[in-house]
Amino acid sequence: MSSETSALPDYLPEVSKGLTLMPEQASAMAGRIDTLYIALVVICGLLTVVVFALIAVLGYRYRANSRANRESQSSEHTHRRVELGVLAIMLVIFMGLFGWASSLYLDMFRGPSAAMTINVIGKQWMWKVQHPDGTREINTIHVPVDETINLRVTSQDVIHSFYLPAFRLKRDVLPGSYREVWFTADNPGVYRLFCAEYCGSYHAQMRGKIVVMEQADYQQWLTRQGESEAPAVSGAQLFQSYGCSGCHMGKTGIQAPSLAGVFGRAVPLAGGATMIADEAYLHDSIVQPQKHVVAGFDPIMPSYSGQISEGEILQIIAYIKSLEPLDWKTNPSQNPTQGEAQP
Amino acid sequence: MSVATDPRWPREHYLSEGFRLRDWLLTTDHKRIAWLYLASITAFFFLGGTAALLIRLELITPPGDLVSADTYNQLFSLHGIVMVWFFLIPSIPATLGNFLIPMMVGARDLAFPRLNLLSWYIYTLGGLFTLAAVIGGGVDTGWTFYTPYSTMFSNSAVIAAAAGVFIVGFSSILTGLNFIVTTHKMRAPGLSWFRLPLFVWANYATSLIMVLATPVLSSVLMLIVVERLLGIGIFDPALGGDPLLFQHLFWFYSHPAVYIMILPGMGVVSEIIACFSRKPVFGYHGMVISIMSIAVFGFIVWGHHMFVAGQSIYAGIMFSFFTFLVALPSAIKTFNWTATLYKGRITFTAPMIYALSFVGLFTIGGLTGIILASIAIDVHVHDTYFVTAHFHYIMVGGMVTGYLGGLHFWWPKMTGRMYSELWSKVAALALFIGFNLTFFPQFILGYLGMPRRYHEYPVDFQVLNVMSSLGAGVLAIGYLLPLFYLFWSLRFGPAAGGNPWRAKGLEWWTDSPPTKHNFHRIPRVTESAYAYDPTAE
Amino acid sequence: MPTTQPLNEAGQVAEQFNDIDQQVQSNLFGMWLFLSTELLLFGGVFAGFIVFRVIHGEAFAAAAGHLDLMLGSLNTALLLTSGLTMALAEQLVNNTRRRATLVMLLATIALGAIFIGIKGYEWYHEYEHHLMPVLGLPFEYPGEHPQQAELFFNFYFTLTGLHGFHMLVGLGLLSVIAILTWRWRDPPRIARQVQISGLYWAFVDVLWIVVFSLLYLLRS
Amino acid sequence: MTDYRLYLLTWLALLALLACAVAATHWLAGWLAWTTVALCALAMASLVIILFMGLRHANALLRVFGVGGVLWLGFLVVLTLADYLTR
Repeated sequence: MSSETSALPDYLPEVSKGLTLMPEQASAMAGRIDTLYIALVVICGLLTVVVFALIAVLGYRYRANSRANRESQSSEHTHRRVELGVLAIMLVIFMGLFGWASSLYLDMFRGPSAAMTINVIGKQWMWKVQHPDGTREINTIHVPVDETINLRVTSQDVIHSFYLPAFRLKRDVLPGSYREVWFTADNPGVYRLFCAEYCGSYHAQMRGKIVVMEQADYQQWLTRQGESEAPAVSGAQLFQSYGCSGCHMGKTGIQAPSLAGVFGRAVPLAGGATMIADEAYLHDSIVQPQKHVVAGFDPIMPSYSGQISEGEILQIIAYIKSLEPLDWKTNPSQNPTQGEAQP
Repeated sequence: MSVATDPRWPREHYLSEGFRLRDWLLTTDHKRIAWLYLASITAFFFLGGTAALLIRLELITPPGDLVSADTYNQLFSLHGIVMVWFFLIPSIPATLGNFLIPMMVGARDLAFPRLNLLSWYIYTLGGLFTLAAVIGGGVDTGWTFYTPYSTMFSNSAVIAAAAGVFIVGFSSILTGLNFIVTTHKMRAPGLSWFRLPLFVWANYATSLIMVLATPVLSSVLMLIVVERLLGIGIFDPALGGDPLLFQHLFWFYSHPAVYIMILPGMGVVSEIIACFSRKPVFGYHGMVISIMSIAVFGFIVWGHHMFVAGQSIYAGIMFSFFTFLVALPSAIKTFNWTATLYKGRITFTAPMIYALSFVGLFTIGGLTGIILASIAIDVHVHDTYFVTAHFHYIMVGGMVTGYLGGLHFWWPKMTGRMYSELWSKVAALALFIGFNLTFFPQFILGYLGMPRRYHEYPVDFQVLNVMSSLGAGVLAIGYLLPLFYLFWSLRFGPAAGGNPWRAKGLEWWTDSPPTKHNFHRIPRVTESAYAYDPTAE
Repeated sequence: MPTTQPLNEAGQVAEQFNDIDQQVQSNLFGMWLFLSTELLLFGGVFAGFIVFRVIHGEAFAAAAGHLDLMLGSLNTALLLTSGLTMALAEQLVNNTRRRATLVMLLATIALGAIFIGIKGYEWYHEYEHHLMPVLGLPFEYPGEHPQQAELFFNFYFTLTGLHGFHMLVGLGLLSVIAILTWRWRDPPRIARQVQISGLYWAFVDVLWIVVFSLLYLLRS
Repeated sequence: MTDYRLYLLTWLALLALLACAVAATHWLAGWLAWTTVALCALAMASLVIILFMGLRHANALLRVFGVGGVLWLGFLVVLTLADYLTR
């Protein structure tokens, strides 16, 4: 990306100039966060006013040349009692806020089950987006309104942070691991996407938008974009072109574990432990094959680290997820690329 | 007026001990070393401040049109690195602390005077490394040096910058060590722990943090340098390393470091408010307990910098809980300062205005810290200008204001001269107004979602950014003014005499400027700190 | 500190102190404080190692198996012995036995030097077996999990390197002390210096015990 | 002085503990080996600190700061691990 200094990139949503105090809300969670925020602002504002007022009033009343009564100064003992009183009040307020904020936080992380999962990859300095049906976008995410959307975010280089202010949602994106983010947009419109974690020269240009559409519009948009392949389909092609099929489908005679139906199952490992084959496991097995070797197999698989992009890994994982347990065993001649696309 | 004939001007004092350069550069007198530090941190402060002004100038307009993106990134990195490690961390301890702690405990010098001088040289060496990094390409990692950006993507000036910070870390370790030993071993007869001024307590607590936290920063910076230089990395995700481990180790130092910065300011403010209210500090014991518990509990809250970084949600909630707890002693302290005014006899001198500004700004900074500790909200405002505003309220609104207040309060003691009463009040007010104008709009910006470290931004954020930049101009005046009238006072200020504020505390028992060994006779302490009487006079 | 009493009469007191006792106590306290910072300096790396030892348990255990336990144990024994000789030197100098002190100091230095030598041999050995991922040298790990093993060896070289650096500083310090002992001016002062540097030396021992246990011994 | 003999005994104990720890890695496995190694390391470190470094003669202040350093290291390790173990 070039450092355009004259004009801002055109993918930014339209905004009004002028002074605003609160950001727009576009999800149910945004409303709940704002309620807590306003409560906090009121409490903190009151406490600040109390402190400033005390300073002003006491400063005026007990100014050096005033005749205010200064007799009967309080004792250490009184001080301690007053302090304990203040401590108790603050403790109650703070613990209340802690409980409120924490339960909200848990709700933000443990979302309802999602209608669809969209893959998002951050790299210097853009957001690459892959929809479940294979549609790809850069710096823009189209989603339907009122549906729970799950985003699987990762990074290809440094730490980025996926930030949707209108949804009050932010998650740091680390290389080498997947993060799940969910939201339910409840208001059609165009909202901002920022990178919030400093990531190098053009950090400030790593922006995009999220377009929330009515269901019908979304379907229309999808069909217009429909030409491109589903990730599972392109994943199947990658599976062949990277030579994975050679060993994992038993064509070359090298023994490698079958991957059909492996997703979500417990896999016995060489050390005697077992692991659930989730996305992280599959990702690791591609870039760090020696990390978790399946019991009964030699650790001979080469690492694909550096040769394969995070986007391609996601497609291969989508393909592996799409495989039925019997896809290969019953009919090895069948073309595996016909594996069903993920719903 | 000629001070030579003024009876309040001592015939012999530490400033008259020798005027050659080597008398300064090879001195082991804690008072002269304090001046060495004062000169160096002032230079660094204005260096960092210039970077800040350029940042604010850039942000007047939404597009990045004043400087290039890379220059902007180097500017805020320079601002952060210089301000945090070369100004805020040493500021009060190395200048006022160095000058006053031996006098406040009634000693002739710190326990290890040569170590004290050495730590200034280490500081200077570290500063040179960092400046070399700036000249040799500029560092663009931000002051946090987050991996893998710093280890694998940024330019190699990172090595020099990290080495500079590594080196300056040892300076603060040695200073802290010196203060702790001095406070433990060198108190004057009769000066029990609970008769110590809160300034000494605050610096003692600060020193504990310096000694216990700084080495972890050293080790993590060493790991960065080793990763860049030798290629043996432990943060590289491709090897199964974890960039988050860096953040854990980094914040294990850098969160307590916030308390290194603010605790001495709290100590200064306690001295000033007590003196100009002519009253003992409200709840002395409570203040001591608060200081010490901030120092200890400050060590177990670092995870609140990583709420959205990908640490486990349970660890996040645990760190949020501890963060709420560590806010309690700060709340007590704020309350106690305010309560000290009650039934006092208050004069609004410049130091007092600074101190009361500190209390106000620290309150706002602290309470917005509560908003940030509320973990669900932090998800939204983390890495936005809300955080920027919050920590500037603590570090600039709190710490720098406290530092300037202390400098004005003890300036007569350090130099033996008084400064302009009028101009100092103007400066203090300019600082309060300019500061709020600069940083209050940033809270709103942050909640609106403007991320930190942005070289350009959407147009609807402009109004608030312009307000902020205007405030920065006022603030700059507030910082430049003291430079002029304090310098002026060095030559033309009237002699102050031993105790111009009629303050309590051992440092006021001796001449201004003090003699080489501080006291003509080691004092014997018979009363508690702050034995002021508001009913008198 | 029962050993300081006989020293009082001869020692010089620095100007900031009231008496020699205050000075001795302050120096001692300062050294202990410095040692706690040393602990935390290593502590950052220890913490990192422990985290990865937990999350990559198997790989790290296997990688530890590629270190030479025999040489490591021998080195530990040497260092413990040098701790003994240093402690004896402290006792002897307090009893103003110059020659014996000197012998013990030299023994300590010799043991430390042998330690460094063996450590160097180990490093060379690892270099020959391509287990030294420094400066882009080839890393050819014969077992499973080569990436995590590389991480382990990164820790290994960082920790042993950092410890080795402390050993070298200690050896330099002891050499100076040995020369001072050989000259034998102001024995009470020398006694204090031996005590302070003895603290440092013993602490480097302690750090090695932790380094050795973490790196060499957790191999299952 | 009897300290000479005490130091010799300490040294012998240290070597015995070292042998014990090395033996544990040979003959034991899993948690048993881990605990043995940890306990031996702890014992060795304590012996060196208490006897060779003279903590037994030291006043309360030194002991507090000696323990403090270890405690702070504990904060660092335990709270960092708390994150990794609950992810």
